[in-house]
Amino acid sequence: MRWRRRFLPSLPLTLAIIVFWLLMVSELNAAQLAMAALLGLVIPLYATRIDREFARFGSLRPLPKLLVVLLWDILMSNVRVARQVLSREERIHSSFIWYPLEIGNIHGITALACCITLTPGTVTAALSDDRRYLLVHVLDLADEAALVADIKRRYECPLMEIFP
Amino acid sequence: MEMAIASGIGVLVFAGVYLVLRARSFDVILGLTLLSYATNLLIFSSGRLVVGKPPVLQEGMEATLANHTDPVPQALVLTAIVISFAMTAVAIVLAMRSRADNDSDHVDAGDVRDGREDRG
Amino acid sequence: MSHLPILPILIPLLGGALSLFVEHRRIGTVVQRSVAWVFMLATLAASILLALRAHEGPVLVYLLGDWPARIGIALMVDRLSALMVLTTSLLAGACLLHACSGWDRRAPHFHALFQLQLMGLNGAFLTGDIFNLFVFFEVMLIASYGLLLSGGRGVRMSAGLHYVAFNVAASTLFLIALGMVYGVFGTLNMVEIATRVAGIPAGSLPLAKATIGLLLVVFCAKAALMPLYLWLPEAYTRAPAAVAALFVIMTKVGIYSVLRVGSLMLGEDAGPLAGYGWDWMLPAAVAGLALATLGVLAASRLRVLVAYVVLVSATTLFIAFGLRSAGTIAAGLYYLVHSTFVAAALFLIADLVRRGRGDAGDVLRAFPPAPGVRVVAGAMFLVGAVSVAGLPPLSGFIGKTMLLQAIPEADIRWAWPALLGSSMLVIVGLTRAGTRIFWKPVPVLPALPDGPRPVRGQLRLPETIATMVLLALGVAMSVAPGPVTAYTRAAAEQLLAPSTYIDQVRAAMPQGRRP
Amino acid sequence: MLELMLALPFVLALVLAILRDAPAKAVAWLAGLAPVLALAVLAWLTPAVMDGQIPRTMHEWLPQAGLAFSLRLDGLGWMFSLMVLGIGALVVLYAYYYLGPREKYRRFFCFLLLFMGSMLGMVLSGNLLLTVVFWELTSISSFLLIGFWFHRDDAREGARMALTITAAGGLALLGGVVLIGRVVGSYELDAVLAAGETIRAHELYPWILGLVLAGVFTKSAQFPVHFWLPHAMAAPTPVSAYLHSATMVKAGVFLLARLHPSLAGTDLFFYVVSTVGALTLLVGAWNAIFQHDMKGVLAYSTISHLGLITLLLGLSTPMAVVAALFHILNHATFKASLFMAAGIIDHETGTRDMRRLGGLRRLMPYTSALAIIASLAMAGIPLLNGFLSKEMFFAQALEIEGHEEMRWFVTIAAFLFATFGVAYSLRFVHDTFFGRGPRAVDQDVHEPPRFMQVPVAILVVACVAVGIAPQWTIGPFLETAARGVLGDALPEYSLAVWHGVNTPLLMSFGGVLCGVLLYLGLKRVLDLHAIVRQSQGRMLFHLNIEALFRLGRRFTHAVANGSMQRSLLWLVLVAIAAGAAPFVAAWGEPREPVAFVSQPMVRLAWVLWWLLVTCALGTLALYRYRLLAVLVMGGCGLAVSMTFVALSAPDLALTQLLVELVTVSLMLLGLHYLPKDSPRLRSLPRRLRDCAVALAAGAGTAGLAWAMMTRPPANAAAAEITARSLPEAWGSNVVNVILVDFRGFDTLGEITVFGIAGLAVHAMLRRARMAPEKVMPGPPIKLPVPADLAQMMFPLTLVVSIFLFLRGHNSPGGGFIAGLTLAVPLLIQYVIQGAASVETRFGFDYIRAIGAGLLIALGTGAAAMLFDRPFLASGHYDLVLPVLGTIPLASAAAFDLGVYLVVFGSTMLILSMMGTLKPSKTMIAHRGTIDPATRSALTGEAS
Amino acid sequence: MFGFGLIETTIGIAMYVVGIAMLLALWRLLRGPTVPDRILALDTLNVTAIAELMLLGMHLQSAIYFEAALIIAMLGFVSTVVLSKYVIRRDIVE
Amino acid sequence: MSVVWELLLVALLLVGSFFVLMGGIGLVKLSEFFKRLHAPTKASTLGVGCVLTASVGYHLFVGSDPQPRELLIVAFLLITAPISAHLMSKAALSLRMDEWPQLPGKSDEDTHVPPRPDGGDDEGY
Ligand code: NA
Ligand code: NA
Repeated sequence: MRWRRRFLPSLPLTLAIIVFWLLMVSELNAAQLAMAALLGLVIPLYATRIDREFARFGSLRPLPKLLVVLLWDILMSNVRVARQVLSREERIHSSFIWYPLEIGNIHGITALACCITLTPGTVTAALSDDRRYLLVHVLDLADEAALVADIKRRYECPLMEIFP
Repeated sequence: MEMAIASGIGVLVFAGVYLVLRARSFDVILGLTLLSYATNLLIFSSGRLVVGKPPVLQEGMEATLANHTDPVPQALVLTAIVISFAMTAVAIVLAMRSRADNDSDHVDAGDVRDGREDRG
Repeated sequence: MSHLPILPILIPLLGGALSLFVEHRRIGTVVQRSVAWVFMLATLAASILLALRAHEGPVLVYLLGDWPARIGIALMVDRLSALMVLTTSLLAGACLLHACSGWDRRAPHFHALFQLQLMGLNGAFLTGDIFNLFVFFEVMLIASYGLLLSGGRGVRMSAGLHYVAFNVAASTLFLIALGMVYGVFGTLNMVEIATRVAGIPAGSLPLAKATIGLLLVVFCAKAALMPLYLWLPEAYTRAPAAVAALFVIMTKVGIYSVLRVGSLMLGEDAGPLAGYGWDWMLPAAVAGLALATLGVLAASRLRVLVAYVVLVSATTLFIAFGLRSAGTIAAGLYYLVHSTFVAAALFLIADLVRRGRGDAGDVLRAFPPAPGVRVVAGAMFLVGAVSVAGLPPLSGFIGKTMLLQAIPEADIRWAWPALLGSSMLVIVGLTRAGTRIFWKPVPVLPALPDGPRPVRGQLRLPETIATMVLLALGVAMSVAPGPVTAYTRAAAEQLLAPSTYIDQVRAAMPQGRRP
Repeated sequence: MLELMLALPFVLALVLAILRDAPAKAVAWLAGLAPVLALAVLAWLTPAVMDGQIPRTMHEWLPQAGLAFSLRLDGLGWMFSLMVLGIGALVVLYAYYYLGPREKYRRFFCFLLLFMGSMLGMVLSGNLLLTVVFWELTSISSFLLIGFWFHRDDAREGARMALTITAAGGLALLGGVVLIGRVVGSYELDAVLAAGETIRAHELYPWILGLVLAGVFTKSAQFPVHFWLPHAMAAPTPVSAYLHSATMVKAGVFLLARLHPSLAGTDLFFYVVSTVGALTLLVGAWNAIFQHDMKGVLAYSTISHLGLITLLLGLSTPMAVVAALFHILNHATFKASLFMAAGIIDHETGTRDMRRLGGLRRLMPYTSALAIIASLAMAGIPLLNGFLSKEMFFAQALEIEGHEEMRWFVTIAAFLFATFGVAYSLRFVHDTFFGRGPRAVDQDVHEPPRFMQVPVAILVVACVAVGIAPQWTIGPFLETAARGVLGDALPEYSLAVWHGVNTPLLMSFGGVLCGVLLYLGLKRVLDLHAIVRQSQGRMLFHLNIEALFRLGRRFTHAVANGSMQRSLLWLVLVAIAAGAAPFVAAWGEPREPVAFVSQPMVRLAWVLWWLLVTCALGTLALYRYRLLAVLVMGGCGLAVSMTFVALSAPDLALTQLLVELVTVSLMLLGLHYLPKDSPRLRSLPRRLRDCAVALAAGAGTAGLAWAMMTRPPANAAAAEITARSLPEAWGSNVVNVILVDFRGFDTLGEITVFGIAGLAVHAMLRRARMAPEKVMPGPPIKLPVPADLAQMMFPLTLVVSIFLFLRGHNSPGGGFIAGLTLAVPLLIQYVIQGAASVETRFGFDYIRAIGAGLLIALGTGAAAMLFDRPFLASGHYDLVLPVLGTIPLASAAAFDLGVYLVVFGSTMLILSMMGTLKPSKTMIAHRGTIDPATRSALTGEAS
Repeated sequence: MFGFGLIETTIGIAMYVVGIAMLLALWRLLRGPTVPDRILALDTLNVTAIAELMLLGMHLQSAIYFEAALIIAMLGFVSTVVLSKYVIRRDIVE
Repeated sequence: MSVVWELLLVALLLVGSFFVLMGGIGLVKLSEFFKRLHAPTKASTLGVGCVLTASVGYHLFVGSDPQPRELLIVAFLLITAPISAHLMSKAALSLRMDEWPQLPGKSDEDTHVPPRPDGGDDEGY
């Protein structure tokens, strides 16, 4: 384990790098595989110098569902936002809300913030100093409690499983 | 297309020269940056304008200028971009230092402080 | 094959790169200076060999990357190039010696910047490709910014801003001209351009003229020809002594480029472009000479005065080269070499004075230098002033006499009054400066509390030797001018026969490739 | 032998310069050795010269310019050598006693010997250019001698004045000599003297004459540039005795005599030279009467006598020339002795002011006697040498033929010369040696040391001897000298005291009588002592010189006031002119239509055009609000990059984009330390002017670009490069191949530039303490969410960077782009995490990276040299490995690695230096923190 | 090359549409009124430029424009970050 | 190329460019910064995403670039978009402190969350 920590600090990163490389070079052969593996081994060692901590995954099981939900949400809310943009502006009631966080892992918070931002209609504006609240700007706020609950259910809960 | 590029160069030079003639170091640097855009476009256009024929050779395509645009001006522009970038960096730092040391960002701060904005 | 032509570029580059590795506090000055000197001397040796080789006659062509000159970059070394490189190396040696009296420790990266500046200068003189010339111009310039600003503060920074901004603007213009050159001629090799100039179709003639006109404007700006000289005095006077002395060669790069372009692209064989632009340069040179001379009179500080002396010599060179006869060019080249050494020496002397007079600096007012400095600095100033003013028996006189002799009958009526009158006024200015600085009594009473205070200036051996070396080079040129004048004469003839030059360059073939 | 003679003074001057701490006596002995030994050499050569031979010697100096070190000793040279060395020896003796115990003997004698050598060189020179060399050397060394007491204002001023005027004359002489060289084809004196006819007949003759005479007149203090001579009297008296009686001022007339055979004999020569001589003679003599300084009288009298000599040479008859030479000798003897006497008096009484002196004949009878005799010689009293030459002058004046008006003029001038001469001599004698005792001189006045009087005595004895028995004493010398000028045209003349009663004799007596009457009359009518005569020449000179300096100052300040704005304006103007001139000149000429097919607009070109133009103009409109300008300019950068993409230049687009990003970052980093806004420029004309200039520049550039693009391209070289790129340079991205192979040398220079930029920035900021313009109070902010994301990006960008690097040779990318691709994400880390946290974890020696990059690039290029191929010749090797297959290894890739390192190192060095500046506390306190009231002004907010 | 040019026509239309979006962003860039608005506009310009580049790549049937789009996507936000940081703190690198 | 694929690509392109345009329109039309912030960040993401997907398909079938490399662009966009949005809103917030909502459960004194970089004693700038 210690050996792995030392020479392979983050398996996800290594894998990501290998995939990245192979995607980029657009060819799949022994030489490129060797190169990808080499980079996958070397770069994380180097990146540890920048990274404070690598993300440790808990369970990856909720991930596929989360991605699908997210994709769907992006699609749907895009349509909604498009409608709002095209409609008269007076009907839009935008507002800030403080979203109370339950997730404590910083990577989880980041992922949640990403999800919120990527989903149209909401954008994370800030994280409170104690990391317990996210400031979210909502383009068209109907029901604050419902929105908070929605986010919690759709994103935060799966994320808490992924980033324990 | 030629007219568009030429007029674009002209507008960049116009804005750049006007800014270069200003009295404050930062404005001059802005002007020089705009001028470098114009310069890059001009050198680039010395190879004439060709759409969709990048000078990257591909198999099955003969390596002639019929299939590829003139690569030389591109190489020149690359060098020019790098060099003007280096110069801009030095100029910015120099402007900072000059401002810090002479307590004015007037381009002629060092010798004359007669309060007039422009002496050129 | 002989790699001699490229050595004056590569040696300083290597020196500069290595300097970066030895410039640590733990390593110490001795090692840094040793590295600097090893490469300096190697460059000097290469320059001497190169000059000897170039003097044999044929143009030395070095095809970089073994590509034919028309598609790659070629170094083309004729007598003129080699002469300039040798001059640069000799000057740089003295400047380095001067800097080793202490400035090199106060200016971060001095040795690296110095070597790279040398690389830029040599590259500019040796290259035969006009875009490569631009690149080396930039190497030279940015190294000069570094040398000017490293370790500096205060007014030097604002002077530096002026210098940098002006040069960046001029470089932008250079690039525009280069774009035009490629667009019009389809090549960047100067010899290739020269072969295409004559055949330019009538419809493209104004365009070609504008292109070369812009090039000349750039070179004249670097050479500080009127009215593009306004940047020079401040920059040169604010630079540290060793750097200011080295800068003297920088205006010469512009002049060299004018000569080169003039010889190849505006020479006898240039068809409709023959002689284009020169008609304007002569009046500009005369007007510039007048203004520079007035500047010598107006100078309120010794270094400003020397900066204007540099301008006087630059404009004198433009007159010499503008007349475009073998005699004037030969005389001009002699004058160029001489004025480089002497003006550099004067900058070093001015610095000595500045240090030796404490708070009074080099301001031209009655305040004596420290006694320790006075005699040596005064004697050196006398030699330098006599030299630069064109008084016998030193090099300035020989240069000026040869120039007067060579000026064609038709041009005597304006060129002679200009040259002689300017000499006259320069003498007046130098005399005033010299008497004010060196001929003031040491005050018996202690200075006023708020007035400038004299200091116990002491001579540092390296800087004294450096100054003396420069002056000695000038004196040597006057005692035995024969070899130098023979060389410059041959160089001038080579310049006036561009077709030979072109043929020799075009005959150079790659070794390991098909041509 | 001639070389030896000439070398002696210089060698001994050098010896003196080297000898430190030598006692005064030894110095004087050494100095005296020079003229004495040289005189011995001269004596050795004398028989030959007397025989009419001309000893010669010649060494090459600069044959191309006709400059040779040739010496010749003819009669004229011999006479002057004798004078220079003889009086020189006496002056050395005299000076040893004259100089005070605290004077710098070594320097004085060193300068004196230098001068002696220069003078000797001039009279011996057999090459006109060499003459000019020594001529100017006399100017320089006399400058040093006149300014010997440089702590005195008058000495400095006198020295400067003398140098200014004589050096100017020297330059004119140089011009004249070069013209002579053109006409004759040689500068050798023999050739020039033989070519008199040619010169006089040449159309350049007036110019030659004018220039040479300008030299002669300035040196010999002729009217109207005579005024420097009295001011040169600030020199120590030995110097005056030497320079202003026998040597320096005689250089001019020497040259006139020297070139007499070549130049004289025309009406122009006659009129100009004699008129100037006559005017000088009158002006000098008249002014001498009104001087109060003993040396002032002597100086003006010298001017007058030089005028006489010039006049005689101008008359040009053989007899006049003889008279001139005779007078040169006579004047040298009596004037040198008078100067020395004046020096003795000054030395003993402490003053030279004749108003304060008097009655010295009682106190110093011996000196007085000598001085009185010499004065009488100066006045032209019979039985003294001055009388003889004056008689000859009168005779010549009366014998002028063919120029009636000149005869009258010269005769009257001669008479007045005699009259005034007697008057000032009388005043000199009377005021100094007679009358009441020294007024206001409370010194114990007595005779000087004996050896100080010896030189005076020798000279006075010579005066008397010549005056009494001229034929025996001076005859042979004069004949030798005259033969040197006139050659065989030597006239019959008799050197006798008594020629019977004739007109000249009557004129002489009349002159003496009138002089006495004049002096007495003036004394009665005027209080001579109360007259203060300002030197008009000096005033004029000063006015002129000062006007010159003022003109220089004003002009320089008006033109070259150091303003950068003006520099740039001129650059733009000249560039516009250079670009437009050929088109303006070709306006209206018939033009052939150019076959040109315009490229159709790309689909997105309109968007890009609007983007580019709007952002450029937007930057211009917003430039005062700097942040906004930077922002809007970002649009320009994007538009340019997109244009490159659209026009088949992916590499360019990448580079431009990356550089753009870094540039924006640098500008913002810099803006932290600069004011946020530019002040408003109120002057409308100024704005309009700049606008017009900018418009012209813009229109001109656009026109040039258009004209260029519509010409048929000449791209044979590009075609060849494209074709040879793959087979010979093993790369299919031709742009990259050009960068690392065809034009790899450019790239080497380019990365050098880039590396130096990093070093320069480092050097400028390393120890700089800078205050931000305004400080945001409070601790640095934390950005956990962006930080986390950015962290995730970094390894991926590293992958992209490596990809771009490796692929650069075959598709867009390459070392430069890859280097920036690595640097920019690191910049993000700096921005989001703060410099301190990045630098502690990601310690990297950027400077060494630059060095290493340069070394790698250099080494790659130089590796080719090992294979005896030129620098940067590329190599290529296919490495075949099991499993992995063929891996192409190209030297170009190694070169690109150097590029990569330099770019990365330098960019990071710049960013990290700018990001980690240490603020100066005091300056922050001075500038303060952000004030809410100014917020909108600071960012250019609309509200 | 294709049986029917529908896709090519669509690419053309899309290029115009995205171009209009770019011009709209340009308008916001110049108009402001606040600095964050302009930053936002610049960011949008970058993103639309990616779309435009990809469309161009399709239009010209070349993958050569991929790298440019990649760089914009990967690093184009740098100016956004730096400018925002400047507005927040003045001192970009703390 | 099959008609279905082509129609799919056409649809993707149309949808993509539509959303890109929506982003632009929103950016221009909406009245206040935070509203505007929504339009481009989202619409562009989806819009560009669609275009990129279309590009993958197109190149795949034309054969000019058989790899789905555009996915990398999407990946980077997904990472960078939140960073940009986050920082831009922080920038906007730092200029307009008065509009901040109060943090639940906190009193007035310590509602300054996220911590104001400047200590809260000025109105930003
Ligand atoms: Na590249
Ligand atoms: Na986004």
